[in-house]
Amino acid sequence: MARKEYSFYPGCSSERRASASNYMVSVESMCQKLDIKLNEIPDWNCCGASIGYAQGGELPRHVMNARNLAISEQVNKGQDVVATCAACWLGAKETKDRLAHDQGLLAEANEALREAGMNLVYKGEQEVRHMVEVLIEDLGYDELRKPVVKPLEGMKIAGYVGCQTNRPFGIAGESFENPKYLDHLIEIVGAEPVEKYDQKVTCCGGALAFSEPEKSQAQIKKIVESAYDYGAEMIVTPCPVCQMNVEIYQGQINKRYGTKFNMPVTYYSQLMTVAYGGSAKEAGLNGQIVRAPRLEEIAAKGR
Amino acid sequence: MADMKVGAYLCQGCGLGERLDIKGLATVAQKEGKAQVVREHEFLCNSQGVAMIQKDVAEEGVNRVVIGACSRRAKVEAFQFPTAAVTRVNLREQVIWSQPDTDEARELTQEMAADYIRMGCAEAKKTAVPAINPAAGHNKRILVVGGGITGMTAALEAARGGYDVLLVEKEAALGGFAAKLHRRVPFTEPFADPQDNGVAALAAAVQGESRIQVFLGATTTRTSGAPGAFSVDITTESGPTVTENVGAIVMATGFRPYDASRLPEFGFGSSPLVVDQAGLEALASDAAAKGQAIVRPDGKAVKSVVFVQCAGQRDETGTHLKYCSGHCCNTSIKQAMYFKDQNPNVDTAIIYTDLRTPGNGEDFYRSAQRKGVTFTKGRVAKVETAGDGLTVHFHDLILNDQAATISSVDLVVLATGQVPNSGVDIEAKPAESKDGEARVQSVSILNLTYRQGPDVPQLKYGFTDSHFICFPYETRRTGIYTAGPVRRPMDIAQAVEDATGAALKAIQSVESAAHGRAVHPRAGDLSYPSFRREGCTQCKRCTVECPFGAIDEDEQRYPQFNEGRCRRCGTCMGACPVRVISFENYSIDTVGAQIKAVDVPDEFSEKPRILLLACENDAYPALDMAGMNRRVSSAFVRTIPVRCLGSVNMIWITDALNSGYDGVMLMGCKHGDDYQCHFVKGSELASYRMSKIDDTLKNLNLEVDRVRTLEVAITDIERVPALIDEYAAKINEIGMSPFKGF
Amino acid sequence: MGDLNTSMIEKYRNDFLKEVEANVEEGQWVKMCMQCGVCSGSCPLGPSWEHPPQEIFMMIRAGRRDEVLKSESMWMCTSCYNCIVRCPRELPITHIMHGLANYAHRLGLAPKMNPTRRFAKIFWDNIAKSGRVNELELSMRLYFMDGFKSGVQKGLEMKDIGIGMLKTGRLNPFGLFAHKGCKDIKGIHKMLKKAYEIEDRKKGFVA
Amino acid sequence: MADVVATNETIVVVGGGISGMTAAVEAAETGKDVILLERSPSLGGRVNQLYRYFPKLCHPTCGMEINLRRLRGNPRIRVLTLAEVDRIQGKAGDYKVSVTIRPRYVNDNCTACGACAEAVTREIPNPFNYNLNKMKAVYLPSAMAYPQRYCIDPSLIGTPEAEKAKAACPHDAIDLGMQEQKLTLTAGAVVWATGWRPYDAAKIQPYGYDRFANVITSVEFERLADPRGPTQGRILRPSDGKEAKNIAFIQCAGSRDRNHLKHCSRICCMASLKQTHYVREKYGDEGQSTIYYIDIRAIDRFEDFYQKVKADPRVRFIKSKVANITEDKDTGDVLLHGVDTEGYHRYDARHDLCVLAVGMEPSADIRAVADVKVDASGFIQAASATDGIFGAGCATNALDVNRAVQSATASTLRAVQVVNRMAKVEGQ
Repeated sequence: MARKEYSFYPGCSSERRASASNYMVSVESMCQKLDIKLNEIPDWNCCGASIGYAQGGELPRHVMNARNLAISEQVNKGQDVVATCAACWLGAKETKDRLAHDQGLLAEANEALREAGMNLVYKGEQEVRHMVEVLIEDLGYDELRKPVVKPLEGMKIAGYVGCQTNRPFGIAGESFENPKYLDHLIEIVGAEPVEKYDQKVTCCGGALAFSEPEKSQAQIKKIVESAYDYGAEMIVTPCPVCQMNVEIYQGQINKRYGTKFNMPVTYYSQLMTVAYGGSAKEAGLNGQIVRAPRLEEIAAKGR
Repeated sequence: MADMKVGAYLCQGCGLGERLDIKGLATVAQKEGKAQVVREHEFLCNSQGVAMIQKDVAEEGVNRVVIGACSRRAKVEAFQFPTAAVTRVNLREQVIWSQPDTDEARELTQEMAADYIRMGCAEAKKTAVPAINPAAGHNKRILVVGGGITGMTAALEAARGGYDVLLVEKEAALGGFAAKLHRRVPFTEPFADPQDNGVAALAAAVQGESRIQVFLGATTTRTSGAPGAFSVDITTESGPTVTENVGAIVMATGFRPYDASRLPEFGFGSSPLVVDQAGLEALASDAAAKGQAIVRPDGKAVKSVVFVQCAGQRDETGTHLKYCSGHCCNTSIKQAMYFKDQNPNVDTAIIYTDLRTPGNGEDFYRSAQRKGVTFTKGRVAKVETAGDGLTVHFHDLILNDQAATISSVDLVVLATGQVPNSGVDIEAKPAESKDGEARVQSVSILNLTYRQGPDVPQLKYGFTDSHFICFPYETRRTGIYTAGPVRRPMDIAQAVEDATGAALKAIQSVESAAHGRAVHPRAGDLSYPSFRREGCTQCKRCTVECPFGAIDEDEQRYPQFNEGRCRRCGTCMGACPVRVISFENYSIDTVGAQIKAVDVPDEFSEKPRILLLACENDAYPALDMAGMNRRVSSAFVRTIPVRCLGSVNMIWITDALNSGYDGVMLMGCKHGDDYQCHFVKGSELASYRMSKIDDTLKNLNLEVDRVRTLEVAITDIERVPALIDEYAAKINEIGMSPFKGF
Repeated sequence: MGDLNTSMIEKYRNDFLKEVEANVEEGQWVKMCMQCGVCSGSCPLGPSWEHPPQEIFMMIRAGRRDEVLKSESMWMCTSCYNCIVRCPRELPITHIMHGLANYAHRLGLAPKMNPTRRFAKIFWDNIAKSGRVNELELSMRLYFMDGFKSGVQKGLEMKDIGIGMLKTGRLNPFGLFAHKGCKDIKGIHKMLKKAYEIEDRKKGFVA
Repeated sequence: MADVVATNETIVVVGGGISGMTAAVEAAETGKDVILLERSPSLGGRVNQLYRYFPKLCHPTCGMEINLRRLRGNPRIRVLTLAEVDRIQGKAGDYKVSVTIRPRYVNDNCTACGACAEAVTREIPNPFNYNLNKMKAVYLPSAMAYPQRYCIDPSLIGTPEAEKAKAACPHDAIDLGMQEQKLTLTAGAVVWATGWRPYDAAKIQPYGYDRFANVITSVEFERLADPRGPTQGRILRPSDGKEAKNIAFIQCAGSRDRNHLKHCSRICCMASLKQTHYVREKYGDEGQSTIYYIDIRAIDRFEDFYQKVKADPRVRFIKSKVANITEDKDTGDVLLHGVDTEGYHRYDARHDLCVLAVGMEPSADIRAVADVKVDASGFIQAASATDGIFGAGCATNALDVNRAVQSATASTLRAVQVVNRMAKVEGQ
C-alpha cells in the first residue's frame, strides 16, 4: 500500500512519444522514489487547453473536462485528481470551478455527459490538483528532502514557473508575482536557486507558438536571456508547454536575434529523480533537445 | 486684593545645579527681584518640592509663585497652585540646554539665568490670579437656526444631552432640502440601494421631544449678547416677534442648488427635458406619489437618461463654482438607480471626469454597475434638442473621441453644486465676485448686532468653514457654531455627524460661559480684558481688529467688551495706542516690566541685548525643542512668550529700544491665505503694525534692522536658533544701540 | 453565418452591451470595469493589441460592435491570466477575451486570416476527432494550412526541431496513422454534439 | 494605578491619536471626567508622524501643541499610556473596562533630562520613523512626546545597559522592576478612537514593496520629508541614499481593490497631491512628480489644491492603475509598466523612487474586546440608541484629519448624553 494514492490525469503531451514524454518518465520515477501511486483515469480525453476557446466555445470545453472528472469520480473513488500538465490542471480546475458556481451550466454539462454513455454524471466530488501541490502540501518540503542522495551541488538553476501553474489559481500561499516554491525545490535537491530571477512568471507565449512564432519567441528570448544574466546554467519548470517552448525554439531564436542560447530546460521531476539517485534514463534526460550535461554527470556518478 | 507676597523657587535638578550658580540666582531673586520668600530645591518638581511650595502658599501667604526651573510647557501638572499666580522661568530648555556646557560659556549663561529670574519676579509682581468674570452668562438654552436634517439633528442631539433647544425654521415645515429627496444615498451596509430620506422620522422625533421648542415660518431678526447670554428676536410670518434668551447658537441654514440656468450650453431652460438633480428628485417624488414609473415632464416614458457630472462645478474658467460639492457623484448614482430599479431596460449613462465615491461609496458605485448603470469618463460639451429627445455631445476621454454622442435621450440630469445659505459676507471686497453665485447674497441670517457685521464671517466661496484642520468648529463668532452644508459642501451622512459635533461645541460653550471660562484655543482661561474708560480715545482699533468681533461700541462710542465672546488673545491690547486694555495676568505691564527688568550692559561691554517676543503657540515650543536637542544659540537674547503676536503693543518695542536693547525680534505664525495663527488675524495684524515701525525707528535715528518680524512654524526646531544667531550677527554688524545708559 | 450576424443586430437593436452580456462567455462582467487599465498594462503581448481589454470594454459600452468583433486584438490573448489576477474588480478578463473571440468567430466576423483563429480551429478539430491531441497531425495540418508549397517551406524551417523531437522520442513518426486517441470516441462525439446543441440553443444561434 | 478614580459618569476614551485627544479634551471642557488610554508610550498617534497637512501644508504638531496644552492644564483628564483594553463588559451607563498597562520602567520622577539615554548604546528600530532608522533603546518617543517622560524598551531589561541607565538617572526615576499591571475601570460611556493603520504594502505583490528598496509607502515618505525624520528632511532613496528627484506616486495602492481593501480610503489622493509639494519644496524645478491614478478624489474645497498642483509643470498626471513594477538591477531605479487609459498610451516609466499611496484599515478590531457591529472593512458602524460604546475618527471610516476630529466631537456628545443620563439617575 503506497503512502499516497491519486487519480491521475496525464494529458496528451505526456503520452508515449509525445512532446512531454520525458516529463512523464521522470514523474513516474519520482513518484516511485516518494512512494506515490498514480491511478490513471481510464480513457481520459484532452482538456481542450485554453486555445480550445475559439472553435470549442464554452460548454463543449467544460464538457471535455467534466468527462474526465466524471470517469475519475466513478473509477478512482475518494481520490484527488492529479495533473502534471499545467494546461490540463487549469482546464479541469476551471471546469470544476465554473460548474460549482453555475448550476445551469452544471445541468447542461451533465445533459451532454449523458450522451457519452457509461452513465457518467459529474458531481464535483474530487479536488483537482497539480503534482506540485501534492509534493508541497501532502508531503511537504522536509519529506521531499529526505530521499536526496545526490545533491546537485554547485548547480545554479533558474526556476521558471510560467503562467498556468501560477495563475489564476496558483499554489496556495504563493504570490502570483513571485512564487517561491520552485526555488525551495531547487534548494532541496542541493542546487542554488536564482532567487531574483525576474522572468519567473513571464508568459512564454505558448498559445501563439505555432500561429505567431515571432511574438512568442520574443517572450522566450527574455526568459532565457535573464536566466543567463543571473548566471544560471539551467532553467527548471513545472509546465510542459513552457518546457517545450523555452527549450526547442532556442535554435530559431539564435537565428532571429543572433544570440547563442544553449540553455537546458528541465522539469522539477527530473532534478528530483536525479537527486534521489535515479539514472539519466529514469530522469528522462535523454528527452532533452538541449542536453543537460551536468545533470547527466551527476546521474552517472557512482553507477 | 490681599497684599502681594512673592515666593521664588529655584530648582537644582536636570543639571541646573551644576551649570548655574543657584545661590547667586537666589540672591538676585531676593535683592533685585524683591521676592519675600526664596528657596532652592534639588528636585523641585517631585512631591517634596511641590509640597514645599504648597506649604508656603498655605502658611506663608505666598500668592505669587516664581518657578525657576524648566519650561512652562513641562511639568504643568506639578506646578499648579490655584490660589497663587504662577510665573515660570525657563532656566532649563532656554538657558542651560541652549548654551554650551563649557567654562568659557559659564559667565554668559549665568547672566542669562539671572536676567530671566529678574524678569520672572518682575512679571509676578504685575500679575494676579484672574477673578471670575462678573458678566458671565448662565443661560444654557441652545438656539438652532435651520430645520433641515442638520438643524433637526443638532436640536435632537442637544436635547438628548439634557439641554433645552429652540429650533427656528424659515419654511412652514421641518425637513429642509432633504425633505424634497425621493430617497437618499445609503450610509449603512450593504451600501447597495437608495434609502428612505429619513426626514419624516427625524421630524417626528424632534416634535416629540419636550425639550425642543420649534418655530416654523420664522427667522432670527436680531441677535445680540454673548455666550451664556444671547438675546434673539424670533419673527414669525404673520406672528409676533418674540425675544428669547439663549446660551449658544448652532447655525444650520444649509444650501441651495447652483442656478442651472447659468448653463445654457447644457440646454437647461431651453428644454424641459433637462433638469438639475433637484428637478429629478421632484419628478421621482411625483411618480412615486402616483405609484408610477418616472416619466418625462411631457408625460412620455423614459428610455434613456444621461447624467452630467460637475455641471457648473470644478470650473477652471472662473465662470461657475470652483469647488466640488462632494455628494453629486453618489447622488447621480442614486438617481440612476431610481430608473434601473423600476426598469432595467432604461439606459442610464453617467458622464464624469473623476468619479468621486469615497469610503464605502465604492460599494454604491459597484452596485450601480451591477444594476447596469453605464459610466463614461468624458467631458460634456453640449446638450441639444433633436426630434423628440435630446442629443448629448461629449468628449469620450477613454476612447479619445472628441465627437462622441448619445442620442434620443429622454432626460438629461445636471449635477450642479451646493451654494451655502450663509447670509451676508461681511468681508466681501466688491472686486472679487468670481466664484459664481457664492458671494452674491445679502440677506442676513442671524442679524447680529455686532460691530463687525450681521453674520458669521465666511472662509471661502461663502462657506462658513473653519480654517483650521485640527479644529473644524472654530468660527470667529464665539458661541456660534455652524454645521452642515453651510459650513462646507457635504452629504447627509456627514451633515448628521457635523450637526452632532456642533451641538457638543454649543453645549461646551454654554458650560464654559457659565464659569466665565474661555473656549478654544485658550480653553479654561479665566482672565478677561478690562479697559480704563477715562483713558480711551475712541479710536476704534480694538473694535475693528478683534478677530472674534467681541467688542462693540456703546452709545457714547466707547468700546463695549463682551467678555463672553473674548478668546483672550490680547489683539485689542496690542492694538490700543493709549494702552488702556489689559488682562489681570497679561498686560502692558506684565511684559513691560520684564523688558525693563533685564540688566542691559553698557555699550562698551560688547554684550548686546536682544529682545525676542515669541508666540507661545508655535515659536516658543520650537525654542524649547531646540533646547531639548541641545541646539545652541546666542546668549544675548531674552525671550518673552506672548499669547499671540497680535497682542504685541508698540510700546514694548519702543520701551526696549529706549532702554538700550540693541534689537527686537518678533516671532509669530504664518499669515496670508494659509494662515496658521490660532487667533486668525493676530500675526497678520502684528506684521502690518510692524511694517509701520520703520518711521518710528527713523525718528529715533535707529537702523531699520533694530526690529525684525519673522514667520516661524513649530517645526522650525533647527531654523529658529539659526534665525536668532543670524540676527545676533546682524546686530553685531550694525553695532550697539546708542540708547544705552539713558 | 452572415445571417446569424444580422439577426443578432436586429435582436439587440444596437445595444451591443446587452448582446455581449447575453452571448459572450462571462459577458455580464463587462459592465463592472472601472477603466483602471491594469489589464491592458499586464498583458505580455500588450503592444500587439490594437485595442487593449479595458478599451474593448469601453468600446462595447459605446456600441462599437463591428470594431470590436472584427478586431484582431482578442486573438492576441495567450491565456497567461495576468489580467485576471490583477483586476481590482475581479473581472474574468481572459475568459471574456476568449468569449469575444469565440463569438466573433461564430458570427463570421473574426478576421479570416488571423493565424491564431485558424490554429485554434485546427487544434479543436484535431482533439475533437480522436479525443486527444495528435501532435504530428496537428503540426502537419498547420504547416500545410496555406497550401502545399508554404507547408513544405515551413516544414523545412521546423526541420531541426522536428528531428530533435523525433530523436528524443518526443514525436511519434507514425502518428498520422498509428495515433490511438480515446477508445470511446463515439461517446465523445455524441457528447460534443449535444454540447453544441445546448449552447447554440441557449445563445439563440439556432431558431 | 490604584489612584485611578472612575465612576459611571466617567468617559473612557480608547486611543490617544488626534481623534482620542479631541474626544478627551472636548468632553473635559464640557465638564466631564475622562480617562484617556493610549497603547504606545505617548500621545499623538499617526498625525504626529506626518510632516504637513493638506491642504494648508501646515504642521500637525502645531495643533498638537494646542491640544496638549488643553489637555495638560485640565484636571478632569487622566492619561494612561502603554495601556491596552482587554475587555469591555456591561451596558451603557455601567461599563467595566479591563485594561493592561505595560511597564515603562520609568516613573513620574522623570524630568526628560535625557541622562539615561546618554548612558546606553544599544539601538532599536525607531517606530516613529516606521523603522527607517534606529534610536536608543532608552528614548523619548518624540520631541513633542506627552507624557514628557523617557521610556525603556523591554529588550533592555536584564542587561547591564539597563543598570547603566538606572545609575545615570539623577532623579531616581528608573524602576527596572516595574511590572505589567491589570486594572478595571468603571465608565458610563466609551469612545473608541483607535484609528487606522496603513495597509500592508507587501501584499500588493505586483509593486514589489517586499522586493525593491526604492518602492516605499506614503507614510514612510512623510518621514523622509520631515526634518525630524531619518534623513533630516532630505528626500533620499533607500537603496543608495541618492537624491530622489523623479518620483512616482501610485494611487489606490490597496484601496478600491477587491483583492485588497474594497473601500476607497479617501485621503490618499490628497496625500499624494500634498507630497508633490514636498518634492517641489526640496528640488524646485529639478523635481518631477508623476501621479498614477484612477480618479482624483479631491472632494469639496480640496479641489482648489488639486487645481494648484495640476498647474505645476513639474507634476504629471497619468490616468492608469500601474500594472506592475520592475527594478533595474544595475541602477536600482524602478520601472513602472502600464497603460495610460486616456487615449491608450503604453508606458515603461523609469523613476528614482516610487511612493505607494497605501490605503487605510482599522488598526484594532474592537470585536475582540466588546460586542460592537463593524462593517465588512472592519470599521465601526453607527451605534444604536441603547449603546454606550461609540466609534470615533478612523475607527469608523477612512477619514481625513478634519473629518476625524468632526467625528470625534460628535461621538463626544453621544458619550456625554449617556453620562448626563447617569448624572440624573444619581441625582434622584
